[in-house]
Amino acid sequence: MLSDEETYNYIRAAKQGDESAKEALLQNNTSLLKSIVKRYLGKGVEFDDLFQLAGLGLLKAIQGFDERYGVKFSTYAVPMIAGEIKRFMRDDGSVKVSRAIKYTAKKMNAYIEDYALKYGRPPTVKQIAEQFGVEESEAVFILGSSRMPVSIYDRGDYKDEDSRELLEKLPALDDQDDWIEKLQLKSAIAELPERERKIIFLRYFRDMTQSEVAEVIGVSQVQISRIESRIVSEMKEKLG
Amino acid sequence: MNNYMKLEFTALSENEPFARNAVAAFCLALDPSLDELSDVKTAVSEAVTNCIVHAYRGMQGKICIECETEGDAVHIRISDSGRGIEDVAKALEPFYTTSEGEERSGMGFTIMQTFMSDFAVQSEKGGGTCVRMSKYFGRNKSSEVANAE
Amino acid sequence: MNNYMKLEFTALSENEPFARNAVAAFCLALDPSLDELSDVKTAVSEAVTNCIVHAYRGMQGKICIECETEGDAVHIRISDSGRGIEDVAKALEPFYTTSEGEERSGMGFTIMQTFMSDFAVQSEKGGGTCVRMSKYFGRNKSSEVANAE
Amino acid sequence: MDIAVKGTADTLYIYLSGELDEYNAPAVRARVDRELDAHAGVGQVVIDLAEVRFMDSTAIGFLIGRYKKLKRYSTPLFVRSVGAAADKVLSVSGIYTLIPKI
Ligand SMILES: Nc1ncnc2c1ncn2[C@@H]1O[C@H](COP(=O)(O)OP(=O)(O)OP(=O)(O)O)[C@@H](O)[C@H]1O
Ligand SMILES: Nc1ncnc2c1ncn2[C@@H]1O[C@H](COP(=O)(O)OP(=O)(O)OP(=O)(O)O)[C@@H](O)[C@H]1O
Ligand SMILES: [Mg+2]
Ligand SMILES: [Mg+2]
Repeated sequence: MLSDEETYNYIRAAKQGDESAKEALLQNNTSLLKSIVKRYLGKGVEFDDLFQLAGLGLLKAIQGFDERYGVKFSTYAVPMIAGEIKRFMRDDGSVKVSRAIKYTAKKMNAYIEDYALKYGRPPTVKQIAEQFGVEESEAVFILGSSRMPVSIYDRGDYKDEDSRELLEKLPALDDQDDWIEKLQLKSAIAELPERERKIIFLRYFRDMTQSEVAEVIGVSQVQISRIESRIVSEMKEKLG
Repeated sequence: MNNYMKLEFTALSENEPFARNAVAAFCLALDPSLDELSDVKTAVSEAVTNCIVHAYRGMQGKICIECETEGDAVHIRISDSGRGIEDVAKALEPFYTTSEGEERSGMGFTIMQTFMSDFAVQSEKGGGTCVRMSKYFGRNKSSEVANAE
Repeated sequence: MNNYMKLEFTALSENEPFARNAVAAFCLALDPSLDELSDVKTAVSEAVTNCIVHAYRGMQGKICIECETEGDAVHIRISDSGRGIEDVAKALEPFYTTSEGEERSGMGFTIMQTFMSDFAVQSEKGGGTCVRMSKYFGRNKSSEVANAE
Repeated sequence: MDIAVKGTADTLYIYLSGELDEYNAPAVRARVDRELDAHAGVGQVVIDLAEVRFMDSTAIGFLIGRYKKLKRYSTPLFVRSVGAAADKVLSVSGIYTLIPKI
């Protein structure tokens, strides 16, 4: 590795247009270039191409560096080199993440739908991640990102401003609906045969585990699990 | 080896999507299906929303989520140090809610129970609330139903 | 109001992407650009990798990440209770590494410093390590570089 | 969370997209209510959930709230294009008996 003084000498010469000084700086900073390139591998760009870009970044750093900054050349060069790579890997890094995520999420959801239509089941997270060249955890955060501000746009031109007044004159709502709602599930449970009602009651109102319920009822945990699944889906059907 | 994570954050509703996605991302190592992941996210969302809405009621506070993997299961513990629940049995009933006026339906706990494999709540008035839930991945429920029939 | 989160997890390399993406998700509220967020992810990844590789060297341990927002900034604190660093000044030098044989280049700290707006390390031999970093979003760094040219 | 509306003299369609949770609910509620008021007197209202990627019990509260609001004017409310995840949440609550799926 070059000493700081040697580096500065080469930089001065390189700025004057000394090609051999540039060459020497490139040669002596290979490990710097490699160590940055290493961090961008596996994202669809070949090592050689990344290395070339990194070299370009280094040359820019040589042009821009001034000893008076009071920092080491390598410290100054790292963001320039990384910047060169990043610029290549993305069209516009200044785009807001919120916008990019919204776009990607839309494409991911379309992919999930197409896949499910074709294969009868949704893809795995791994498949989604591979398809879009992101990490699995990144895919989860992209798919589940809802920080987008609320927006509204009109799909039609139907407007009826006059009726608003009428609305305000109508009587207030009574609370009748509340128990219509509550009744629904309660009556669904009440209709169950006794053993099933008991299972649901113990599981859902006494928060027992399936094994605990199994002990009370006197069957295996697996049976409880099966019975429970069936009741739940039957009730869903009834209520739906 | 079991994997473990603990996530603590300010009780703000804007953190709710972050929290459920973080739990989902933590579960990835168990190779969940999208459906299973969506179940976990829904249940976590219910529990976290309850902490924000009921435990702290707009006051400052922290929510803590602990997750641990064990075999093909993830165990999740979501706790607050808010006002606590006076009558837990009642709170677990479908449609029971103490916030009638706020368009709450009282279905949060029922959803957690239905969507997760195991579920339990511990709470005391004034002593905070702790919800424990587990999800066993890769055990296809619908095929079990088919077998049972 | 400042937002806050604390994430603690087992020092396993499989948790590294999870941790970095969780921090990124937490930062979303500050409306970062792709470049800014990628800088934060890279820096977090370097710090977490250091905890796994150097602080615990394959032994069991916990890593803790705290994040706090303040205006357009996020402050991040990544700490371990591993072996600590004997000579911090030396560790900060570009290309300094204690793991020559393992294809480490000794550029981790330099990357953290150059990718983040503020950076500091605190460590003591045997006493764990704590890296503090801040990123100010929406202040264009490349224009600073351009001005410097 | 995005909201779009399409009105005909007979039916008001409200398209929700994104995530219907506690974080998004207040804004969505305000926007949708504004549209319901603006289109008062319409024959029926259909909320389209095709683009809703996530919902929890907050959505049940939201839908029942809109149902009640419309009930005052005897305007029936329907939901349609309910995705699998949303369907699970809505079925558990038995909400379809009040707000049928079309
Ligand atoms: N973390 C908590 N702290 C204090 N009280 C709670 C907590 N979680 C639930 N509760 C109480 O239990 C009741 C039932 O909770 P549940 O989530 O089932 O319904 P909800 O939150 O009222 O309505 P929904 O979840 O449908 O919006 C709540 O109304 C509240 O009184
Ligand atoms: N959390 C830590 N605990 C103990 N020692 C550390 C820690 N972080 C860094 N170090 C020490 O500081 C040195 C420099 O760290 P740095 O991240 O810059 O380089 P590296 O990790 O060796 O290589 P690279 O990051 O390029 O793979 C390390 O080699 C190690 O000795
Ligand atoms: Mg609730
Ligand atoms: Mg390192």
